[in-house]
Amino acid sequence: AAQQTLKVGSTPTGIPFTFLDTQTNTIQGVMVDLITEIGKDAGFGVQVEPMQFSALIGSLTSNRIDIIAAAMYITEPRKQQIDFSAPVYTYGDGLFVPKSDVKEYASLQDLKGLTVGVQVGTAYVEPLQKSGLFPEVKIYETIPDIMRDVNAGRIKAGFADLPIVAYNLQQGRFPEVRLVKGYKPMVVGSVGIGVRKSDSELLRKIDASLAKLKQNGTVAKILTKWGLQE
Amino acid sequence: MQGFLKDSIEFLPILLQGLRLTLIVTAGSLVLSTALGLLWALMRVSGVPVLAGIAKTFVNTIRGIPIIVQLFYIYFVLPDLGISLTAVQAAIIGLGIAYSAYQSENFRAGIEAIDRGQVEAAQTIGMGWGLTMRRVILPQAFKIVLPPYGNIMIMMLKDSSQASTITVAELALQGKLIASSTFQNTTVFTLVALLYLCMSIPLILLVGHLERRFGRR
Amino acid sequence: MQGFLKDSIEFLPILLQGLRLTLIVTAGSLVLSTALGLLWALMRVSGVPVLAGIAKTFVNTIRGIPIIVQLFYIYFVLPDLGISLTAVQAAIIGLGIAYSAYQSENFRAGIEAIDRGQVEAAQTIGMGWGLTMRRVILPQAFKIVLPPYGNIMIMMLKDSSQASTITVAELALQGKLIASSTFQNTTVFTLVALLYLCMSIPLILLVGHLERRFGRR
Amino acid sequence: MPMIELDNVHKSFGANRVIRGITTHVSKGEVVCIIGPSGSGKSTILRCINGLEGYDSGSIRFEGIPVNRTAKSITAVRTQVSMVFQRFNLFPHRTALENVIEGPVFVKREPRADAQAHGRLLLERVGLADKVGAHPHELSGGQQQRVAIARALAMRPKAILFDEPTSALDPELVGDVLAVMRSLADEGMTMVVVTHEIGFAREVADRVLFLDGGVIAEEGPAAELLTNPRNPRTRDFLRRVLKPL
Amino acid sequence: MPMIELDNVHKSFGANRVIRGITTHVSKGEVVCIIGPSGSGKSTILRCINGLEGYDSGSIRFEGIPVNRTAKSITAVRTQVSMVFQRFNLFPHRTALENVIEGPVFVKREPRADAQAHGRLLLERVGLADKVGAHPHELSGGQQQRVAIARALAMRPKAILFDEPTSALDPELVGDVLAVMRSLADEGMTMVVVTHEIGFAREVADRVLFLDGGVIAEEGPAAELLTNPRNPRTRDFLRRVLKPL
Ligand SMILES: Nc1ncnc2c1ncn2[C@@H]1O[C@H](COP(=O)(O)OP(=O)(O)OP(=O)(O)O)[C@@H](O)[C@H]1O
Ligand SMILES: Nc1ncnc2c1ncn2[C@@H]1O[C@H](COP(=O)(O)OP(=O)(O)OP(=O)(O)O)[C@@H](O)[C@H]1O
Ligand SMILES: [Mg+2]
Ligand SMILES: [Mg+2]
Repeated sequence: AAQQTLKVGSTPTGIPFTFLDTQTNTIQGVMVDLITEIGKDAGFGVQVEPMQFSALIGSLTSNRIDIIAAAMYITEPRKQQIDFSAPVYTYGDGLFVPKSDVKEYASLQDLKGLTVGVQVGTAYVEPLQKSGLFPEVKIYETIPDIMRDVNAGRIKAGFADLPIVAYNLQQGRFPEVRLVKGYKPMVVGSVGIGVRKSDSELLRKIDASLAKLKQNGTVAKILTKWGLQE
Repeated sequence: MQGFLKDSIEFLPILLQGLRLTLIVTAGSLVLSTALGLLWALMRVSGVPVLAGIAKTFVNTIRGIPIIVQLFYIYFVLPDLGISLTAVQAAIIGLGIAYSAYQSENFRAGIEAIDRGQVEAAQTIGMGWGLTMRRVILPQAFKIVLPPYGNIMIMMLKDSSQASTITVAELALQGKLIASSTFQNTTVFTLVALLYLCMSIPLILLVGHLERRFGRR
Repeated sequence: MQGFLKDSIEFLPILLQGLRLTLIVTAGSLVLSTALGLLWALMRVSGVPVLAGIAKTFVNTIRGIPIIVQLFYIYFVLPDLGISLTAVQAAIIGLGIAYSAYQSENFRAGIEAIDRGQVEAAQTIGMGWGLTMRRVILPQAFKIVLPPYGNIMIMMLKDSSQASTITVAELALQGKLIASSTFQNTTVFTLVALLYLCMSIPLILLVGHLERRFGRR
Repeated sequence: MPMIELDNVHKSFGANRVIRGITTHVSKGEVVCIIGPSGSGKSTILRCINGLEGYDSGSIRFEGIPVNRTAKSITAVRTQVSMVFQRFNLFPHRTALENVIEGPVFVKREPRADAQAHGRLLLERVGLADKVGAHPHELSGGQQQRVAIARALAMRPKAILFDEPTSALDPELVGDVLAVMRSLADEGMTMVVVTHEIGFAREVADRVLFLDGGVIAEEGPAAELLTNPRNPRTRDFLRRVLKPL
Repeated sequence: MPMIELDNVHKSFGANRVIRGITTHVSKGEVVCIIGPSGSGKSTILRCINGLEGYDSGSIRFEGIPVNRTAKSITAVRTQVSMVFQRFNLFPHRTALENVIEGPVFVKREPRADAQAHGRLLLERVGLADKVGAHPHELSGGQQQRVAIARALAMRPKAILFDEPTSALDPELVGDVLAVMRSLADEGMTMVVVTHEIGFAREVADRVLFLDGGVIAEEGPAAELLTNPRNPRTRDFLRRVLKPL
């Protein structure tokens, strides 16, 4: 029988999770490798479709895609809309500041009174706004926009997904920005693969395959390939 | 500069893919908005109060809601009512409806600019409303309507970028994808701006030509 | 429905915060675009080829580039050249410049609609170019220009939502924030649409009034 | 039976009572000229006759059919009563011949070839055989007005209404148009002509109406009314128009 | 020295040679009427005199000053040579009085009160004392044209150019405007009048020019040229205008 091909919605939040490889013009990254391996194991092919983060859940619930494989945290409100697989990878927010600022911030309290920036759609917006520590929390569309403004001095610090920030700074982009090593994330979450609530059969298959791949080291191999540790 | 060129060569093929969809969405919604706009305009000038009222209400409502919100409804909310469209279909319909309001105002202005004497001359040779429109008013309104029509085309071309919010992988979305993957925002946005400009320039020249040709008397 | 109401009560205060910035950005860019647009229009009709050429090139370039890209440049790229603006400043300047192109075309159309005889009458009583504009042409063009000016206001109101891309926390951005944290997309977008509609309706009524008042003769 | 009958016609624009009870009739073959000061309602009464305006009370009949601009019968009236306007109102996007055949082809559904043959004949008759393919903007005012007359004739009307057909013309072009109108009158066309050309009225009209303030202030045979007006207002009006200085 | 001198003036619009060598002069206090068929260049030559159009060759002088529309001196010429247009060209957004004082106050910088007093006087003189506060759309054509004449007079000009000042008027309103013009002539105003009112030319003009094809085809004292034209084209033109039918 012809292998079933499922549509996978993803969003290029950035290297290493998912991104557009401009050399090959394909979506690459941890989540793509992972869903491809899962598909191999569970017996379905995948076709990755890029879209804006904010369109992912709507596209899934309106049957335009079958799977979300993106750097999407498993959260309560999201779980009311869709189902998630077991956690794939766990991480939190990273804090970055201009290189000229050598202070070692450990928590939000140390940043009190500064203007900070954060990416729209991430889980970090609400805690920052609710903390009441900052005169202004600026909301950005993309991480590079935040880094530009840290560079330009419009904001004193930025928050974004740690692995993405780490990877990009490691690659030598934005040399004037540094990651604060000692900072403890305010939110730690796990990303998972999302499916429609009505698709419990698919979810079962994905979870089974995911467990198997964790067991046999495939997951670890993928993570290492993209410079992440378990 | 060196880097800009290298990056451009790498990014352009991806952006050009998006350009194809930009053109499809623009062309599709242009056709739809023209047809719908003409319908509203004819209803407005029909002299039938009910029709005029419906058209007016519709046009005003549409004009008051940002396109992005209209697109969202058509793509994400209509499926709840059992109408599920592809992203490109939804973009064409959404932009088409949104712009039909502008088209309608443009057509109406063109129709109303025709001298009353033309209608009267048509009536005295026994023409009814339909014949008067078809043979006398619309052919003349055409010339008046053309220059602003060109401007609407330019606006649509640019506003097609809003289709990116409902997953249409057109130029702007491709640009965003590259930007967030490579962090080369400046390069990407410059390229995107240049590509839009390249598509607009023929249109702008066309409008200028039309204005010289028809605008003055 | 019950849920919608409950959510609305929760979301509205947050959205209203954004509405304040929407109004500030719209008003600011309206003033700027009007001033600049008038400048371009006067350059276009000045009869001095160099001035007319500069204004034309500027207007056409601006018209060809999506607003979102212009905003990006002004906010994110200008600091590289040592000009660092706040987000609201950048939004007002970006939208103001982008819309000055539309304003200019509108003003020019209004000026050119005034009968040549008016200019000649002014000349025969010895008026120079400036006096003719100020005392004879502009006061008359004003009435012609008003109805389309109202339409531009409505468009600006909606396009101020694009300021969200450069961190201005206006209505559309507040909407996105709520939507991405609560996933009540339908409710949020409906509220956002209604709020825009509420702001547009007085403008639409105003335009209708102006058209009745000045549009016809 | 008279061809056109007006019986106590009234018409207001808002509070402005423009026609205040006009009763008259026009027989087949008759040429009636209407004169009167600006605003006296001359155009309005003409426009009521072929239903371009409605009227408030009284009745207007054409060959016994009531003229009612909202009834279906209005098309029949309009194809039989043509109108020529002060400002010509030619269709600017069509040539002279196309202007002339527009009604026959699209309203009366005559075969195009027949309509064209007839149209050429009519253009020749108004002295424009060589302007068949010209667009209105390529024609002088006098030529445009003659095309407009040909367009009216193409409907093979039983009567033609003229609303100041020469007022918008350069003085030296007036003669050509008046000559065409006179030849129509000579051939027995029923005509109602609003005009300030007193000379034309005197020579061509069977009857003249002097309108003032929406009523017929004086009415009579052309020679008599124009030479010896009885009403002082008619006299004053004629003096002003004939001897402006 | 004549007030206005034209010496071999030529003017083309593109390939259309509209004025082909016109030489004449107008003395202080003289009234010159220009007649001629449509398109003969009557308006163009008038517009050249106060610099609304440029000319290609030859010279035009006003009191010895060359008329050059691109030179600064043109303002001085224009404040001394007023013009009255066929279509009135009143400023529609201003009242009659405001139209009249616009030039004195904003160009000549007279105190507003003085200009107003003078303006009222002028409006009274053209018979519109009761229309001081009316806007142009509230006035009849004849009244508008009289306001336009008052506006021209308000500049205290040395000469006034009239371009068919009564052609756009209803026939019964022509007389009032001509009467005002005659009274100006009687008081010694220098006037150049393009007109089709042959009666006015005959009674008021000192001299008449017949323009045809951009040249002066005939020129002479009014009584003589209008009664016994020597040029057959003048004769033909006069016949068409005076006896249209
Ligand atoms: N469509 C209209 N709406 C309102 N008032 C009108 C309309 N048409 C004409 N009138 C008014 O009706 C009156 C008579 O107008 P009408 O055009 O019949 O006069 P007229 O005798 O033809 O004058 P003229 O010689 O200036 O053409 C005028 O006071 C005019 O203002
Ligand atoms: N601005 C212009 N551009 C091009 N051609 C023009 C312009 N003004 C006038 N003409 C042409 O110049 C010629 C003479 O025009 P002008 O207006 O001087 O004639 P006129 O004698 O005043 O005629 P009329 O009695 O119709 O007013 C005409 O052929 C006209 O088409
Ligand atoms: Mg009339
Ligand atoms: Mg002229």
